[in-house]
Amino acid sequence: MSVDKTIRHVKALATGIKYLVSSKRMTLMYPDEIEEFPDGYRGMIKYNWDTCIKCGLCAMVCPADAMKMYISKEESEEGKKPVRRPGINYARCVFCGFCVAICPTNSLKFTKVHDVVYNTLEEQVYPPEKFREGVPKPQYKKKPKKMRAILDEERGLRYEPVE
Amino acid sequence: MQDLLSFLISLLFRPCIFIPLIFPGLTVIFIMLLMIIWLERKIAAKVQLRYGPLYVFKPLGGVIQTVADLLKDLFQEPIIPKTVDKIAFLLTPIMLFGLAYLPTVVIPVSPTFYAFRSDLSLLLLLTLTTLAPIFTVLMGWASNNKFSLIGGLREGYLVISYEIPMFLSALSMAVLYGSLDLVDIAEAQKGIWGLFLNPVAGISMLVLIYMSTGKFPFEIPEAESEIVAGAYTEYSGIMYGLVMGASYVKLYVLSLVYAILFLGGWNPLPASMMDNPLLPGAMLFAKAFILIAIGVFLRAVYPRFRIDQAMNIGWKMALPFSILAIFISLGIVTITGGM
Amino acid sequence: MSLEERELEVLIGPQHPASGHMRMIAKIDGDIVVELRPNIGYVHRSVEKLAEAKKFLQIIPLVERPSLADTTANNLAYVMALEKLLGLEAPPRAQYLRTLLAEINRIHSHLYGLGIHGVMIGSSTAYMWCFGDREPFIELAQELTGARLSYSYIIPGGVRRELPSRFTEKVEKALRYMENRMKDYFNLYLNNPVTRARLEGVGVLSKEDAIRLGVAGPNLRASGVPYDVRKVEPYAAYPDIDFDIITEKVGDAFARVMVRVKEIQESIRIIRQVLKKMPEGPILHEKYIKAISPKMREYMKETGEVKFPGIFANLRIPAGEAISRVEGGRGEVIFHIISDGKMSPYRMRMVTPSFRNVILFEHLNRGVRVADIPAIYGSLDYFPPEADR
Amino acid sequence: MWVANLDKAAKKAAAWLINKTPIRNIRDWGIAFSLWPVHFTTSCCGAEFAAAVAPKFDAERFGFLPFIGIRQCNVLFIEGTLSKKMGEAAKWVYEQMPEPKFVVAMGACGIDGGIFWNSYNIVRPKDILPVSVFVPGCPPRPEGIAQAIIMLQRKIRKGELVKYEF
Amino acid sequence: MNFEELKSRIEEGLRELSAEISGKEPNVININVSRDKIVEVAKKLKALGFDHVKAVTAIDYPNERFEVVYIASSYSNLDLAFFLINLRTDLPYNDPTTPSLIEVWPSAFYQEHEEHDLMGIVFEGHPRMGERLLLPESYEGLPPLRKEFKIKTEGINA
Repeated sequence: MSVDKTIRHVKALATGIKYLVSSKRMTLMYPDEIEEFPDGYRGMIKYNWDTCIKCGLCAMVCPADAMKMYISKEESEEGKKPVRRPGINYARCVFCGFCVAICPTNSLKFTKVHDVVYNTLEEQVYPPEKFREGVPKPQYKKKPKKMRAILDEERGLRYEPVE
Repeated sequence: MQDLLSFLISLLFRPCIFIPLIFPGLTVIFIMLLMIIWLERKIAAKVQLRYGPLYVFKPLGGVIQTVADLLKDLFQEPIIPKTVDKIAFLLTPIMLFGLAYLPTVVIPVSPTFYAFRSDLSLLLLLTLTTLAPIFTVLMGWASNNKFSLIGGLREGYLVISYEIPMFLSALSMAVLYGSLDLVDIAEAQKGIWGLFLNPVAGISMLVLIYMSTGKFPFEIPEAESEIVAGAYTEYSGIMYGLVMGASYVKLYVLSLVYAILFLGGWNPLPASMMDNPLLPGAMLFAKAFILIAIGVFLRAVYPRFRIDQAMNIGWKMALPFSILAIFISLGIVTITGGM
Repeated sequence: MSLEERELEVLIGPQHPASGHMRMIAKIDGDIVVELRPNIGYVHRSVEKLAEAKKFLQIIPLVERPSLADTTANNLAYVMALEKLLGLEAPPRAQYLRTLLAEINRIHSHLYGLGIHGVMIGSSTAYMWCFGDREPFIELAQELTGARLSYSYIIPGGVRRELPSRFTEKVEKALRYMENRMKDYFNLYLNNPVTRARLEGVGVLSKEDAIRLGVAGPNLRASGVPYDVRKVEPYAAYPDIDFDIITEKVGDAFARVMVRVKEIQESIRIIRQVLKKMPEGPILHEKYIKAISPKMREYMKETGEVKFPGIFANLRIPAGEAISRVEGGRGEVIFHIISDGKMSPYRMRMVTPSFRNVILFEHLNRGVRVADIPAIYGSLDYFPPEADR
Repeated sequence: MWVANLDKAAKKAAAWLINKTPIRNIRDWGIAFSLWPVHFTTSCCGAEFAAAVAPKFDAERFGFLPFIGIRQCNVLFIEGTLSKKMGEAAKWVYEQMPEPKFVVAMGACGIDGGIFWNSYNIVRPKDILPVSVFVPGCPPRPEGIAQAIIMLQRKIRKGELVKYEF
Repeated sequence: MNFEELKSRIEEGLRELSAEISGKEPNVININVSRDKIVEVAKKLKALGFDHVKAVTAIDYPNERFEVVYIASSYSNLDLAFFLINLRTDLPYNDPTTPSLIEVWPSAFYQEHEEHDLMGIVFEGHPRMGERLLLPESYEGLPPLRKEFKIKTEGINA
């Protein structure tokens, strides 16, 4: 075994020990702390019923056919052309945000919710009436602390509570 | 009633029962297993900038994670594939665990507390530890799975490359102390530890212990990214728990042996404390535990060697070094006229 | 015993800790691999066919999905092909923002590759470190674009979002962190004698073979071919930027790893230059800005977020043919788009670097040991969904 | 004949014992905190799955340890699109896993095909496997995976998923 | 080397092979050739320094023809690397066979195999014709990239 190799073995072990004794953890304690995303984060989508002009651009631009125009039951009258409003299917949504970007009246908005899970396929479809009620709330055991990720020269990422 | 109870307790503290059942036997092995697997994950996690098991019992850092894993293993369906050789398949995990555990009966806890003392106890111990790999090879064959087969064969190849130098390194200490009795060897290290007298043997033995128990960088027979889990691929449930535990038990036993051969066993304790086996035992255990902890820490530092490289290390480095170690021992014996 | 009887056929994957989403059929003789055939197609999702049924803008998220860890390259290459057909060029600031994202993406894509390679030769720490250190860069990209991996940031004529406030400082911090960490990477992993023993001299690809087999990306440069699309056919802001093409001579697994490591350092240099030289101006082509309603233009100014003009929903591309290429993290991405003037492409051919590197599995894994298969696989930074598309 | 009956009786007794309250609670607690997913990446969501076990999100805190062999694992994560070729493999992997076992479908593609819903080469995981938790997103954030683990743990401890029948 | 220079050099090299050469600024040169001449043209191009194939595109014009495009370029000569040679050949619709170019350009190996798998074009001389690459072994029916192969679409209304 050459001297050079021995030195490199020692260096590797020393680096390992250095990290074993230092406390440079990067972990976000997820269910107790949640990350507050920067503005413009593309999470689940909020729908404003009143400002929507039912143009259908969002459904047209949706790459995954997740956004669809549903017949709005309260507004449609019999015999007349049905009124259609957008609804979303999170089972297909790819969170590209094209629908939000194209909406001419800003009736669709991003929220920062992105950690919802479902038990069944059906509850992931949000027709307009359900879409209006807002985004689903993720389940937490107790109220989590909101943290903001701060880039750090020494530790890469650290987290600071948001007031 | 009272008499019976005290009789039972006194029975329990008899060496021939205490040693196989309590320390270094089953009870301590069990606690050690639960601790060491958790510790392995925690140490790796710490080096890797994260926490490791935690939420299972948060106040103590998830220390009972292994208990949960054990429960899961216990209640998991033990699958016996149709194509396996049933008897060999079922027998091998038990044999593996049993043979890994068996050498503990030979290990003395203090100069006066041992289950078994013989002039040849070191030889007996080394022989018993070499038996386990045979069952790993058998396991690879019985599983009737290509990855298992390769894993078994790798173990087979490795055994012959680490066993001989390990024997030689261990025996060099026997040469040094002029005895094959573990109690004598430990007692002889009252002054200087074996490691400092013959560092060549000490270092090569340490490397070979990690090699024989499949610790990094020698985790070759069960190299997960190459051959899934090697010989253990087909095992599920509690049978997998057994085979996984066996390699840790082997590490534990070899670490105890190493502590006795090179780290002075229960020394340095004053002679007055030797009457009660508790303190010497704790001393021995602490030394072994440090060795185990180093072994599991290596996971965080090293990738794994290829089998030919490991065999090269066995044959081209460890073997010459261990032969050199014997000569060093002989030299010391010649100069000092026996320890 | 005849040779055939000695050979053992081992199926590695698709459920295997180191196979990823593919199967490798290896014929082994003892510990030596006689022949290895990749069996791909496990992640074939028909991107090329789906593109013919989707509108031009809808294809942007579609082409990103195959190479999820390196989405910007695909996004940029596709949009560049569209822009060639449309005959327009994005404004300079948008070009710089594209470059910025591409380089941030290159860093975390390379870290992804290094991490996967680490775990393939058994170093779980290398994996965890690389994946941990991806996070600051993902955090940056998320702040710039709004998503962790699938950015869909580049659109015809520009980009979707203005630089966030105080972004330069944050980038500088992440870059310094990465530079500091590199020393520990070398100490613990790259200079580790075990790593060296596993990688040096393994899977050597000669320069001639690399050229003959049409290999792409870092794997090509590791064999000593100084080919980089960023220099050969500069796009985005690369013409104004000073950087070197990283090459290694040996062409073994370790050289491929070192090319990635050095490219990370080079990307750090590029990012610093990009942020320094970032010009002022609009981030979307004026033709599209004009098509947006005045109210939304106000909103765009306030938030820095680009609203799409209504014509984007049914964007028509003039008939014609365009080929675009981009140097992504894993190598050269090529889009060959044939448009017949309708709302969807007539034919879209997407050639990803991983698909061009599949051929290396057969070529490099001859006569090596079983344990070298993951070492070689990892060093190629091969991402099966990208190859299968 | 006798042996067969004995066999059956023993199995019944075992089932009764395992399903008895204290044992059952301990059992469910153990399983809930020892979820070992199979190393089976079906598609590109594997990138985020890998990020979920990496330092920032560290799923190992929940006792979630990606493990090597199929025989030792109890969770199958469908990480994204399931192509037809991979679908066969997924079914096969699921059959090889020991009971009790759970399936989580991850990503829009794993639920309803996502952006690839009309591809000719995909299958929907819920058509071939008993999926118990769906994680939307493309790809889901690692937090989503953590939520899925928590949901799975909650379901297991409620006794909804683990059933021993002989 | 500039565009015109390269174009004239290629024209010179391929004079006897009745290839139609046209250019598209700044860096694309189209060479149309019949399928019986394609191997020779490829050999000539390789001799000129175009040493690898970046992409093989097959295009389906229903009931009319198939077109196979080899996009070749150079790694060994970095002056040429800027240029992309599109070597094109038309195949009749009822007989989509063409000689394989893997002898000249081994880099086309998997690309040709893929076009065979998904478009149903037969490359004569390729050792893996008839095997599947991306599609499952059990796949039967029309090659999916053909225009006749329709996939489901949904409108914007639910």
